Amino acid sequence: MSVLRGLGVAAGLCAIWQLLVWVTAAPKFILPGPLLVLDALGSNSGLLLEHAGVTLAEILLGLLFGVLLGLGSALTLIWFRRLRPWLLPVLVVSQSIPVFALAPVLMLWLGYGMASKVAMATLIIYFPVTAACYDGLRHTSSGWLELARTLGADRRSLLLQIRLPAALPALGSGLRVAASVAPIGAVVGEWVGSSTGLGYLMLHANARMQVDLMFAALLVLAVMAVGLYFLIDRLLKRLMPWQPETLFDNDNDKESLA
Amino acid sequence: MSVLRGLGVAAGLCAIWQLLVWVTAAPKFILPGPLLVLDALGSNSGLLLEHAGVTLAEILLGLLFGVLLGLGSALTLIWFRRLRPWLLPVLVVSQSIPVFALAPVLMLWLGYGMASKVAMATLIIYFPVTAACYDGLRHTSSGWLELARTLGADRRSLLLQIRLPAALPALGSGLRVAASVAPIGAVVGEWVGSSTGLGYLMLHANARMQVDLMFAALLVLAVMAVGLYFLIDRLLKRLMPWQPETLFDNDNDKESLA
Amino acid sequence: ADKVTLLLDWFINPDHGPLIIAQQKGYFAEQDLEVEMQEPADPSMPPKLVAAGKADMAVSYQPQLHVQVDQGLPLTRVGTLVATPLNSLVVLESSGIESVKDLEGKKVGYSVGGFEDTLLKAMLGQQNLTLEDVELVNVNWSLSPSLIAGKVDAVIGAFRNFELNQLDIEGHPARAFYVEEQGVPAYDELVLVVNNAERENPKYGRFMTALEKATQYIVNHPDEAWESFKGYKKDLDSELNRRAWADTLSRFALRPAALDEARYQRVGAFMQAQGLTKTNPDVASYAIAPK
Amino acid sequence: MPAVCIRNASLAWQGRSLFSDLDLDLPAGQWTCLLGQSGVGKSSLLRLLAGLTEGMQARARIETDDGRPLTGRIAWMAQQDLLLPWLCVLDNVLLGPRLRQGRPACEQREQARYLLSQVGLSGLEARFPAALSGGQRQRVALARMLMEDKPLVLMDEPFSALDAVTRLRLQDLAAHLLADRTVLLITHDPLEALRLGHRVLVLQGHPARLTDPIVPAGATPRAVDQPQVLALQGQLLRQLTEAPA
Amino acid sequence: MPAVCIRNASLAWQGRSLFSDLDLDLPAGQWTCLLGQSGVGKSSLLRLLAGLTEGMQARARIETDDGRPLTGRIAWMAQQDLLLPWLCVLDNVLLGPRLRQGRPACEQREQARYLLSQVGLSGLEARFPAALSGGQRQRVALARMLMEDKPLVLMDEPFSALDAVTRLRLQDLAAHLLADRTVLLITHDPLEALRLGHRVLVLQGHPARLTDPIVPAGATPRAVDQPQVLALQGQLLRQLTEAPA
Ligand SMILES: Nc1ncnc2c1ncn2[C@@H]1O[C@H](COP(=O)(O)OP(=O)(O)OP(=O)(O)O)[C@@H](O)[C@H]1O
Ligand SMILES: Nc1ncnc2c1ncn2[C@@H]1O[C@H](COP(=O)(O)OP(=O)(O)OP(=O)(O)O)[C@@H](O)[C@H]1O
Ligand SMILES: [Mg+2]
Ligand SMILES: [Mg+2]
Repeated sequence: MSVLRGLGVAAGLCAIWQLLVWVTAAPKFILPGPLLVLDALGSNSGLLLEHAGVTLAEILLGLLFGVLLGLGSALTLIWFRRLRPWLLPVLVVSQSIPVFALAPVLMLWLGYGMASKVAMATLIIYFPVTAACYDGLRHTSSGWLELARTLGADRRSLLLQIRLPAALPALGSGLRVAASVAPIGAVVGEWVGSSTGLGYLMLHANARMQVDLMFAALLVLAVMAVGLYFLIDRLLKRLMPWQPETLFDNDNDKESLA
Repeated sequence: MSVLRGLGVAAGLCAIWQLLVWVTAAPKFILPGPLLVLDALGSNSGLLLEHAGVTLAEILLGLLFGVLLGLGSALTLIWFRRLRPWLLPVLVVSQSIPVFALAPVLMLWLGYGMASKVAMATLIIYFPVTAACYDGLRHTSSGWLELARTLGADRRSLLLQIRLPAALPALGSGLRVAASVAPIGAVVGEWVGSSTGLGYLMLHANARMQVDLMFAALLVLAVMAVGLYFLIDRLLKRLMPWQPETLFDNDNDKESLA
Repeated sequence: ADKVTLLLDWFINPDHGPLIIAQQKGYFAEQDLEVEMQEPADPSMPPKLVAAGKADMAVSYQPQLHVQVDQGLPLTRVGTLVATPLNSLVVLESSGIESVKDLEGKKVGYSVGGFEDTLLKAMLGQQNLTLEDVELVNVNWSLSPSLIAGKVDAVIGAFRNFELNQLDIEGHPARAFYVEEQGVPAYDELVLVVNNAERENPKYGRFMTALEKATQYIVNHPDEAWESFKGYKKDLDSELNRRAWADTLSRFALRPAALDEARYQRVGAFMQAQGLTKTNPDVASYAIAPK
Repeated sequence: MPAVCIRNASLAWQGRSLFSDLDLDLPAGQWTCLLGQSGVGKSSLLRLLAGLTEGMQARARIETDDGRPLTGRIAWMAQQDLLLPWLCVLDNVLLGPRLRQGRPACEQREQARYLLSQVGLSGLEARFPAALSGGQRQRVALARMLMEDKPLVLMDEPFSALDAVTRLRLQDLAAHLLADRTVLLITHDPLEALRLGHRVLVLQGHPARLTDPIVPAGATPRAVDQPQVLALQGQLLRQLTEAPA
Repeated sequence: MPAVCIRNASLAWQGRSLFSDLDLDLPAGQWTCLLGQSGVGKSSLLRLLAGLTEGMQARARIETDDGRPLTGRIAWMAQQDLLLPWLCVLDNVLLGPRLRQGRPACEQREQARYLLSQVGLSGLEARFPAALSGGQRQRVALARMLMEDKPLVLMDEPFSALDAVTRLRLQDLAAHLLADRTVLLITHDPLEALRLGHRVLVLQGHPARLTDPIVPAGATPRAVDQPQVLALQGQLLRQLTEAPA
């Protein structure tokens, strides 16, 4: 996606936002207009940057651990078929517990520092990644697996060279969802307890009715999330040269049949 | 999955839980043991049931709307290729805003009733569903599409009879993730503002240090989420008879190659 | 120096004045204390963490302390920060609600602290009303906005030194009904609690000494104290905090360590009568005046 | 049944040209068989005719003697079977009616069953494609194409996965059912081409060109042991080997 | 090279039995060609030999004359090409070395390039499979199998998508490269079987049985216009048509 189009979209979104403010006549302590927020962004840029750094670190670490853990779990499920009927329900149950209900427990164990937020982000992306990886890895065409077996592939190369590439599109979907929920984990973690980070800043600003600052923080968070998303999209495109179509690839888009 | 195995898993989880309590020596006001929680569950069953009903309704409605909206958006993206480069970034941006940061705003617009929680649940599952649907619909094998075109398929039947069935596995993944995050949306909505629901109950119990009751509510929520998940799994299995493997199907599992 | 990790109840605000001043002016250091403050966003967490031994001291609320002790948390009050209730029932001046009686049939928003519905019940009881006569809505973090937006007619759980000013700044002057004037026994809004096992630790006595000195400084030099307070952290200097500071000055406990056992017993009895606690134990079991 | 003329066809994949200025005539109601080396561009030419030019750079003037465009008048059987894994064999055969009208009519179901029995798959109607052998899949695809009642029929190696006996039977079946259609059939089997084709062409070279048609005499399907067929087979094989690898 | 005996083989898919008590001998260093009606169970038999019995109910005693098990000594070319879409043509050919040792050695790359040139795909090494024609895909799969240096070779219709000329060339290539191997080749082309096979068998009937082997004389690959081959072709065709459809 070209920079120009990005700017166009951003401008369009701001316009819609402003329109929303006008139409709903929302008071500024509920929904401040984009100008107000941009103003707050400018005058608090140092503060925002500082907190954004912390949150970004939490998100990235959470993503890293979440993806590693998720991939690991998916592999465990794939490899140890016997464990599957026992592990899967555990997974589903663990997912169905709202992570942030456990936040206090996490705080207790990991303290108020960064660790607990990273843990939150990790936990929140763990399930989507696991589910996507597992689904992707499971549906490898059995013909390829059979072929690989006759070619003398061991488990490792079967995984690395057949299952993983075959699952890449599914993993990609999972990763994209993960990238878009990881910020939620970090921010919720910060809400429950911290003295830095954008989540903290938002809550703080909200409590003081500095809604413009809160939305400025939200904006920074959104920008970070979008950046992350596009980065991952790029990465996936690199990894899948045989499948030219990624989310934002329209120039050599193969299908116009629909 | 047999009922027996379900019970086994539940018992195992309780054992792990109890073990965790013992090992970490967590005091009961932070992590109560399973017996305490079951006790609270028993003595507050009426209360829990009442609130659970409200939350369940919110979750189901949220799921319904979220899936419809997500599917609709994915279809729009598939059909109107011209809109894609503009709509996709908007989608990603919209997702990157933590929904519950908007929760207070939603509450103020939609009131403290059920509508705002349904909106939360809807919003929170909107993106995973859209992304999964879009990815699934987009990757239909072009051979099938070409064939269908020569057979004189119109857009509608192309969608309903080729793209949708081909995308079902991907849709299924999306739906499963949706089912597991929808409760989060509803509960956060209830936290931010409500007078009924399990989230409300949890908040209350937490404030009163009735941690056992809070965990009992959590338990009910988890049971609901697991139930939902399995229901959807069943449904998907019904919808995909040609692909016998769903998440919990192990009896006639086709692959043991890995 | 003895380390004290202190968990506040909420973000730093003028309620924490003496703590900040003691830190800023070096009174803690004078007492050979090294105090580290953390700001959580969930007020129910700090007492739990102290009870679990994960922090030394927490800022909590007296009514909550009764509940916590009743639930078996090993906590002891060792000092008071704000010696009067701050909690109040707030309505907009434009609402036409002149007395608690007018609440009948109205919507009341509250932020779940665990205690607000009880306060309201007591206040309504004075007017021969019950909780059935109003509609309670949890609005959590949006007390002022929900009031301004007209989603509720009144809020309980608003702090008189804070929300009143906030609403005024937003151009919606409001009126407060003070809980202690409406049938609720007076209590200490903010208390300092430590783990039972640590209650005899002499460092808490020194802590209160530093706090007392800080309070005296604030009362004697309110403007210099404000300057010092707002210098503690970047974003403290706001119109709201300035106004809240002025309204909080008179509410700090002048003798932080002092314990009015009879008053605690009274509040305990009230809590028990309201069904929030099962027993009303001996005050000495959960509150001391440190030496 | 229309006669179809392709004039000035040129075709390239990702800038690699396969042929340009190619002319091809499909006489009305006749079978034209196309042979040619693997990779020379036969399937691509068929796609061009079927209007499936996605991803390729293709240009051609396609004319019919009745003046109407070809859209909607083509039945295409691809080189891959393209069976839908979520439909049973019967529903795969009924794919055309399903796509066009949702629910196939009763007589269409009858027709599908009949075609399945003709291709030797009676009793397999309810199976999913995953449980079929390679030749069985191809026969389902053939039946699906035969379900379509279109004037122009394009077939890409329709019998390649079948044993000799079944192949002969299905050639007869196709020749019978598509007797009056304008057919373009790609095959690698010279005998098959000579048995079924009114005209047999070879696509060869780079850029690819069409040879002059071989026109066997007599009604199709011909017996393969006719002396004429055997003689023409020699000629055809010579044509096929002529082109440089 | 081992001789392989299959004794008492029985095989069923989802309870539908294909054959039972089937015996098959693969003499050491010889090519055995297998024909039979579509759907009779040829590919399934090959899978049984390759140890790919997932999903089927299969039982058999498989013996080798050197007494060692077959595991790891089989090269299998399936009926579908099974190319990996994410690997370029060269890497697909190198799949075996890649899977076993991660990075193919230099001489293996050379060998792969050589094989690709032998199957007529020079210059296409860097393409992805999606950009290949059907016959080109099959040739890549063939090259991949030829990369494997295994004593027992199982091929399932390896030349079915190739034109007559290329087919002959690749038959020669395979006969040359796999001259001393124990080979089982499935084909639908009687001439191909007679050209390449030391023994030609037909699998037919229900439950399926193997006919007595036809044993053409002379070294392979034979010329197809030998009178012996033509005579045997008649015999073979008779065997093929004998079985009831
Ligand atoms: N995965 C499967 N599940 C169920 N049945 C199967 C499966 N694969 C094959 N069959 C059945 O087993 C029988 C033999 O199949 P097989 O593929 O071995 O046939 P074949 O002799 O190779 O035929 P062709 O010449 O068409 O390739 C067929 O009737 C087929 O329907
Ligand atoms: N999708 C594609 N992208 C790029 N090149 C392609 C694509 N499809 C085919 N080609 C190339 O175009 C040429 C012609 O392909 P085509 O499929 O038409 O051959 P064919 O004559 O049908 O061969 P075969 O007999 O092997 O099926 C081949 O060289 C092939 O590599
Ligand atoms: Mg082709
Ligand atoms: Mg086969």
